[in-house]
Amino acid sequence: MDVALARSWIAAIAAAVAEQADYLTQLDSAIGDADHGVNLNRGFTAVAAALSSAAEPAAVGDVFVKTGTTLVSKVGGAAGPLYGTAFRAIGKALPAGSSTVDAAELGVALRAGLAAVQKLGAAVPGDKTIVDAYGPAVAAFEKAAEEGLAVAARAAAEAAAEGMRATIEMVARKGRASYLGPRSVGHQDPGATSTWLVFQALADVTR
Amino acid sequence: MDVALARSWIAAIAAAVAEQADYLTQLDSAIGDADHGVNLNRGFTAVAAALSSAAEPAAVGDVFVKTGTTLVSKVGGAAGPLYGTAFRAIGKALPAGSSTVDAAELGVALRAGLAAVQKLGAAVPGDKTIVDAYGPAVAAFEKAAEEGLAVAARAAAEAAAEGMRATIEMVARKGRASYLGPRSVGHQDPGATSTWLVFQALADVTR
Amino acid sequence: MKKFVNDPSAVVREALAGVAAAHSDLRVDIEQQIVVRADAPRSGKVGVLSGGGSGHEPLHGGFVGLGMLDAACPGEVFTSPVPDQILAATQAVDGGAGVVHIVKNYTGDVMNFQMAAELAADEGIEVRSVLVDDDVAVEDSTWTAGRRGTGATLIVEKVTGALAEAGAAADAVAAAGSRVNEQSASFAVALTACTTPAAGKPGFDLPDDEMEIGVGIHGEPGRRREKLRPAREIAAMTVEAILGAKPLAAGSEAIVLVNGLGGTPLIELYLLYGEVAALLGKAGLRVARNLVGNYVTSLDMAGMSVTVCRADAEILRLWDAPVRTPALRWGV
Amino acid sequence: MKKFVNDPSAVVREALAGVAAAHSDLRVDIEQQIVVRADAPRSGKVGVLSGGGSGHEPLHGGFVGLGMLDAACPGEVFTSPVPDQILAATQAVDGGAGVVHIVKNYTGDVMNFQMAAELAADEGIEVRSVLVDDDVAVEDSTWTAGRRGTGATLIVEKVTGALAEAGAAADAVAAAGSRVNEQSASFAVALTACTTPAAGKPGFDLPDDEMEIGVGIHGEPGRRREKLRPAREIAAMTVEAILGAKPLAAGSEAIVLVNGLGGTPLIELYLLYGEVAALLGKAGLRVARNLVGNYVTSLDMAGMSVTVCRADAEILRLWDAPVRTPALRWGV
Ligand SMILES: Nc1ncnc2c1ncn2[C@@H]1O[C@H](COP(=O)(O)OP(=O)(O)O)[C@@H](O)[C@H]1O
Ligand SMILES: Nc1ncnc2c1ncn2[C@@H]1O[C@H](COP(=O)(O)OP(=O)(O)O)[C@@H](O)[C@H]1O
Ligand SMILES: [Mg+2]
Ligand SMILES: [Mg+2]
Ligand SMILES: [Mg+2]
Ligand SMILES: [Mg+2]
Repeated sequence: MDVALARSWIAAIAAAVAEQADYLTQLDSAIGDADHGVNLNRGFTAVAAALSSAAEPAAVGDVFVKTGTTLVSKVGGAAGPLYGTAFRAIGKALPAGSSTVDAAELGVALRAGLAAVQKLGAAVPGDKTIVDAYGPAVAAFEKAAEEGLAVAARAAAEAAAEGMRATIEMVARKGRASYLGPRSVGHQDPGATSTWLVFQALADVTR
Repeated sequence: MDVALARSWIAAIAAAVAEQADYLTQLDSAIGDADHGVNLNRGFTAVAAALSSAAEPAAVGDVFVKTGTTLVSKVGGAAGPLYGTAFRAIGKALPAGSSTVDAAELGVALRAGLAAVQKLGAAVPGDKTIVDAYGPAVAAFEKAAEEGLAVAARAAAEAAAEGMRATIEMVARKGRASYLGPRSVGHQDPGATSTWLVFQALADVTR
Repeated sequence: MKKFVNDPSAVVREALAGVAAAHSDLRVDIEQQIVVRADAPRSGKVGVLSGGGSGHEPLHGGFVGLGMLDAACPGEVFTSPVPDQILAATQAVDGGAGVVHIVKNYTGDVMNFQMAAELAADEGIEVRSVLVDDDVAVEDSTWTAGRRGTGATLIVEKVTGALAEAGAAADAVAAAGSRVNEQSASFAVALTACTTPAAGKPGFDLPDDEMEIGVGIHGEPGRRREKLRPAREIAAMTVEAILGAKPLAAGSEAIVLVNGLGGTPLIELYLLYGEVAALLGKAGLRVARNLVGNYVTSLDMAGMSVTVCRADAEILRLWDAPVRTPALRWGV
Repeated sequence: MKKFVNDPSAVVREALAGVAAAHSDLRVDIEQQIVVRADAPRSGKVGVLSGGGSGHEPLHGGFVGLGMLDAACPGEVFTSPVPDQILAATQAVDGGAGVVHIVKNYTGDVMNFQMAAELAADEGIEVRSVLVDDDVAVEDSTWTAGRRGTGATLIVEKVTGALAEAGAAADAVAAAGSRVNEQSASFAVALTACTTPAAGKPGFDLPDDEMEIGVGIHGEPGRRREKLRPAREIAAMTVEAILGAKPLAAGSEAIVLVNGLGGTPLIELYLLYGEVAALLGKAGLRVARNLVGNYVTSLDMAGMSVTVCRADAEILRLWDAPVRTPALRWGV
């Protein structure tokens, strides 16, 4: 992955979030406060603007750090710090200054992003959160990394989708959905859904 | 009409108002504030209680004065003072102390009631108010009075019904419906409707 | 019907029980339905009394207290109080210097207060009445019931209450109230109808993309219905109606009330206030004082009214005077 | 969608423009979305700052002023503010004695305030945080996000603000806030869902004869749904939940808030207060102070919450201390 591809990934996420904003908000309406799509869309619109206005970053990691920093300062809510911290961690875990990174290096970085999310939010698998899509996605990516970026990305997207669907049956223990207790069952988690969009975007741009 | 018949009339009004309370309120909902049936029902319930608890009045006029006084102190809104004053005026216009009154005497008293309503409320025919049912009713009653109470009462009830229906096409110039201006057209006036109930009750008990 | 009530016909009395429990500096007679300042009557002080149908809370009970009303007599929901009740309140606040009745211009209110004033006169209490008819959505005419009393009632109550507190005579108190009324204009727009506890369903149906223009505070439909528009345009229409109907000369100062009708959240009222203040500024009026919130309501109606009162130095001084009531409080 | 707005995504900023126009004793930075007391920072005084998603007005902006908050940072509707914004507000109120953040316990609020506190520390500003988690409809557990912060936030803000105004140190201010939180419990019931400007339609459907029990203030569904019942029974259920969840010992004094969620008229809130006060009295609590009105809202949701705070002499003294803010004002 070079800098251009990193930027395409972020741009593809922004496009997917914009397109699916209403869907994400609707999911959040059922078990949360009806703002997840609006929040992420505001954030990624700002990210797209920040990336296109700034000079081309020299390193792949810089693209992700910039993405994360912008998300932190524009999104708010739970998703802002979580996704923001994740992208900042991904960017910082990549080899400093490298203008290209390979699939293995990206796998390490994605794992660092997951760790940052879990450190910040204290969610474990099964809590019906971002982690339930992110966790399987990273595991699948790592497993397929030696087959190259495209294959790894597709595996990650599929695993994220599966993890996302698995949240339907879960009782939420973190985030707003946890207030509903058993009533949260039967609804797909909005954050797990946006995480799937993130990995699907990676699969799309690396295809 | 003797004291017992006067009491039956008031009891019949109370029954009709109770039965039609929702209908009156619904009419008032369209061009007013949705309380006419509730107001009159509260008032006539109190009247019925007052009349049954008190000793049998000696004179017919006393029945109506008591009715009016109770309405004034229980109904509120526009209908309370108007109906209250009307019944007080009717009672006071009847020969003092008489335990029976004839149709002609009642006609004079009903006319006095109308005059009191118009003095208090300043409504003229065509304003879409109580007056539009009460006016024609009194005129018909007076005209048929020499044929006896039953005939006069039936004529009054019919004229009241016609006057009530005629309010549908009127633009309100008094009461809350006047705020709607031309939008008041097409709706039957609640007060004219309750006035019809009053005269229909008289026809029913004198039949 | 979605309301926190027990028995629809007991709502007013049960709410008064809550007022009594909440405010130890008010005297509440639940049977008579009157709310009185604990220290009333004050000898030599003009009593200021207001009342009307319930459903407009905090008007009027929420404005009873030091520097504002001496008593309120709430009728049933949307139904004016009855003469006996008004008389009882009048007697409760009569300190020998006369009592001022503040009456919103509705047929029922006018007649019931009129009858009560006559009863009070029989008891030797002098009553002055201030009629409030500020709603310019309704055309003024001697052939009709005339304009309704709405938002300006609050300003009339504040100014008369302050003047009475300062020891003015009944005539002066009433005159100041009438002056505020003449110099005030209001206009309201609703997004939904309200539901009275007794009726149990909304007074009218309003499609999801329409609004009622020129509504009152009793759930009645407005003068006309239009497609919903952005807040900015609604504010402009409202300000235009107000400035078009009454000569609120450019260059003068104003007290402005952006009032919610009960179901509209404060965030929207502030947004509207921003628009209204900008428009009034452009028209050359200086907003000297303002109030943004739910003060003169219509049960759960989503909607708002704007009231503009041209204010001279005396009115501003009386507006600023100390007030301590459940719903309005400053300076003490 | 029936709202007085222009552009759904500009609601918060446009409402802040209205706040700026309405309140000359507040400094409003519309771009940064912060509301600050005009006299901040005061040298040597602990700054008290709160914030959270918008849509709960008057919380928090309406509580900025003498004796309460030094600043508020409202996020987008139902979305916690972002770290930069919180940092800017923190810097604006830092008088050198440290700043206390009042944070409602939501994942987003906690994380964003935490990040802001770290940024502030980098700038040499000492931040103490008070976490508010009073909503006993949610079970407390270390495995979950825990209890939500709702009505008690107002009491925490009032008490900490008064203590800071009196010159107390940051640790003492934060400790008092935490004590109020520990001694407070809230519970809410909704009759309708609310509609965010961005979503444009109600968050959930609630049949005409049902209510949501144990709702929060973000339009989320509650713990369970039941048939609508008389106000008296709803009050009983609420008081039972509150007294069952926290040891608010009989014989003690309490501050009680009967709070509207935005779409419930005051007449119903007073009716409920009457019921609640009677029930608490029976349980042996003395209601020393009360507040009835729309203070911690959820946009246009019809519903109510009850908050009971066990209050000792110090808390009552701080509650009674002078406050001058748009939404709460006494003693000055
Ligand atoms: N502690 C947590 N760890 C991981 N993800 C979380 C956590 N709390 C919430 N989330 C995710 O955040 C999503 C909600 O994001 P969003 O709606 O933007 O924020 P908010 O809940 O503040 O409104 C949830 O669907 C969930 O996936
Ligand atoms: N000035 C008036 N003269 C005669 N009848 C009137 C007048 N004003 C109103 N009414 C009658 O009163 C009726 C409404 O009564 P009601 O609903 O009980 O009182 P309110 O209008 O105060 O709510 C109207 O339908 C009308 O017939
Ligand atoms: Mg959300
Ligand atoms: Mg009516
Ligand atoms: Mg009425
Ligand atoms: Mg949110």
